[in-house]
Amino acid sequence: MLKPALALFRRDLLLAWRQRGGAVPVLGAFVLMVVLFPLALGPDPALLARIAPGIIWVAALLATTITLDHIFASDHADGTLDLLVESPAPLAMHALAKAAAHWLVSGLPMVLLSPLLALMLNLPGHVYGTLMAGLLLGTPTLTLIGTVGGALILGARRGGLLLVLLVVPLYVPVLIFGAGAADAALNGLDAAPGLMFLGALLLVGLALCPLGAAAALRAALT
Amino acid sequence: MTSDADMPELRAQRPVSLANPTRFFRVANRLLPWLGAATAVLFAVGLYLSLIASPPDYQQSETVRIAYVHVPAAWMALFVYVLMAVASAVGLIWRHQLALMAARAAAPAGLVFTALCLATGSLWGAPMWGTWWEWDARMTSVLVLLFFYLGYVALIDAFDDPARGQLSASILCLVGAVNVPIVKFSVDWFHTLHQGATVFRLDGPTMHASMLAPMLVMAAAFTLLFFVVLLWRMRGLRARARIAAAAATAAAEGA
Amino acid sequence: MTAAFTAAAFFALWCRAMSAALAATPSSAPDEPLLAVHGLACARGGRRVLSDVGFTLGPGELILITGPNGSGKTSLLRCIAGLLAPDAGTVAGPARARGQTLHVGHADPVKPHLTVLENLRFWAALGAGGGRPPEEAADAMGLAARLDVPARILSAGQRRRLSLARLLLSPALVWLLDEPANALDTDGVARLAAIVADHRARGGAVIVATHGPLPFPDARPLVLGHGAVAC
Amino acid sequence: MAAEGFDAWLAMGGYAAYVWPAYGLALVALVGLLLWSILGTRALERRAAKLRRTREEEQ
Repeated sequence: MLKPALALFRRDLLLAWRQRGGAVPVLGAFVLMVVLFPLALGPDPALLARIAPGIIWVAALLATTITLDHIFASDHADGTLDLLVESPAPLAMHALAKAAAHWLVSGLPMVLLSPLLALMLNLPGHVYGTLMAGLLLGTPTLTLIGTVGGALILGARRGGLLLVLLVVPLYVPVLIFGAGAADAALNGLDAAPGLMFLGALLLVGLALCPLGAAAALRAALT
Repeated sequence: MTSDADMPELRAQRPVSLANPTRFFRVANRLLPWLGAATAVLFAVGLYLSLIASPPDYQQSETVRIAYVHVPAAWMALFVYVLMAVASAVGLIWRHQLALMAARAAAPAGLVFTALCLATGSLWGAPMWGTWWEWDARMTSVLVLLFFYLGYVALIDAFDDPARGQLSASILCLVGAVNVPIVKFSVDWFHTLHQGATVFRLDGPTMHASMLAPMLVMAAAFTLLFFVVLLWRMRGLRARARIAAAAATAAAEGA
Repeated sequence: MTAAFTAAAFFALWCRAMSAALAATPSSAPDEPLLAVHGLACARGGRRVLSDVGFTLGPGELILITGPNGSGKTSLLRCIAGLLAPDAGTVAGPARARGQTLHVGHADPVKPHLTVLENLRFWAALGAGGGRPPEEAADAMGLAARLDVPARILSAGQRRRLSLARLLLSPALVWLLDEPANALDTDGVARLAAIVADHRARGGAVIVATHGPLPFPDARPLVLGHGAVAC
Repeated sequence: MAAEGFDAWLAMGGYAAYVWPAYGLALVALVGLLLWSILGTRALERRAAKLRRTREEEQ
């Protein structure tokens, strides 16, 4: 029963690589956004170190959001959505496959690149672990919530703009726990609670977001 | 093959009417004048109690009177969203058009209550905080709730087909409803993490009896006003649906 | 931690619900109608486009749906395919089981950046296969020479042939074809007629919606206009 | 006496600049919401009635 969803997952990775240049656009946006902050706030290493976790998390959140609106758009436009609904695998499984493919191309690369950006922001070494762990747990949740938003705006006028308004408020808990955990580690406090809440959010996302996305996709069929 | 002669005669088909709307609106129309009168009375009593009859607070002095508007607005902001979530769930699960319509009609009122709550909260906190905005846990949660409302209102009108917009927005409302407690918890956690210097908390010491009366009367007045607005806006949505249907059938006959 | 626990419980519940839904797939008796549509009514964009449509479809039969633009041909096919919830009426029969009807709509679900073969393989995997291999399907529609060509350089007619080749990839009993001959040249139409005839010979049934002439022998007409329709 | 009482009440213990705008905003928001709903609906209902009348004349 997983075969159709796996086929969709593989096809999406193939398309992401051939059509949209794989992870390059997301990483480009991620790095660019982080670079903007020192330009805006000045190069003072002490200041940058203090706000580095927040900068990296906000950049990761925004970079995920701007790559989301095409997650279902092309399938909706060319009628592949009908095939997904008719396929034996449940629609929620397809939504999960889409989210996984999108995360592999956006979330994971950002996690792997975050130490480099932390270095640029003069973040002390002992915080890298918490930062990456937080991003590893948080970015999948961002993508999962994003798939629901991406499905809701199918067929809407100016969908891209609307997507940010729908999805970013839902990102607030992930941002608070993620940046909070890294910030706690920075100040020598215990980062475990934040990471555990991120894990809980991920599980809730894994359980509910595919169902929400499937319902939104069915609504987009009419 | 089958000739036209034995084709069954054409039966005019009336579009499927919403679930018992006529009865609902007949009751609503009879109820409206009473609701309106009750709202006016409650507001009169509420304002009298809030502004004149109740004593100033020993710590906040007269600014406590702002709470008699701020707190009911905060309650309504949450109450309307929960009402919308329930209506959306009923609308989605049982395809109940009237419920979806109620959720759609309630959204703007919820938005106004949330905005009012934020504005009055800022006015209430300003003398104590010394600034117009303080990242207080409750205020931040209400701010995020405001964006949930904005998302709903923006999504519902973003489609050419109104039924499509209503369906999408009701799903968003359910997703939002699941997130409201999570956001509230994370913002409280955020607040304890960055323990600000705000000794003054918005809801202040436990309510003294003399303060409870104006608060409850104003809350009741707000609730009734909301239902008056809700019924009027639902009648408006029904009229708009009739106009759209008339235009559509006119176009069909013309084609 | 309680949030984590409730989420895990949710996830388990969801998996069980999903697997239960897929368990039942009925088999079909030889002469029993594949599809019985009764009193079907669909709306599109808030307006009633179809009302009180009724017919039965037996093995080997072909129904040709014609009617002016906007008379609801596409909506009727989508209702039968289960992609559009009807306002009233029922669509019943063994063909309603999952994977037993195949709907080819207006749009060609072809991904430009995949080759012809990759598109076919993806569709086969998506529909859980069971039909003829992708190479054979492409050959039947005259695309054997272009298997490794990226779909973006195909012409409109070739893209239409590709999406029609999808019909051969699955064992579906009932084909629902929406304007299948769009952009097809004479050779394309001939190949379409061939695969339809072969499908009917093997006990399958076809419903075609079109506003142009199509070479389908002994088709039962279903003319859509206003109001009730039956054939 | 009534005058000082009134002035004192108006001054709101020095916080007039906060209390009155709060109530003013509440008034504008709630009355505005009410009027917007009622007038909007009345206009729509008039248009719907007019459309129904013209269609009845056509049949």
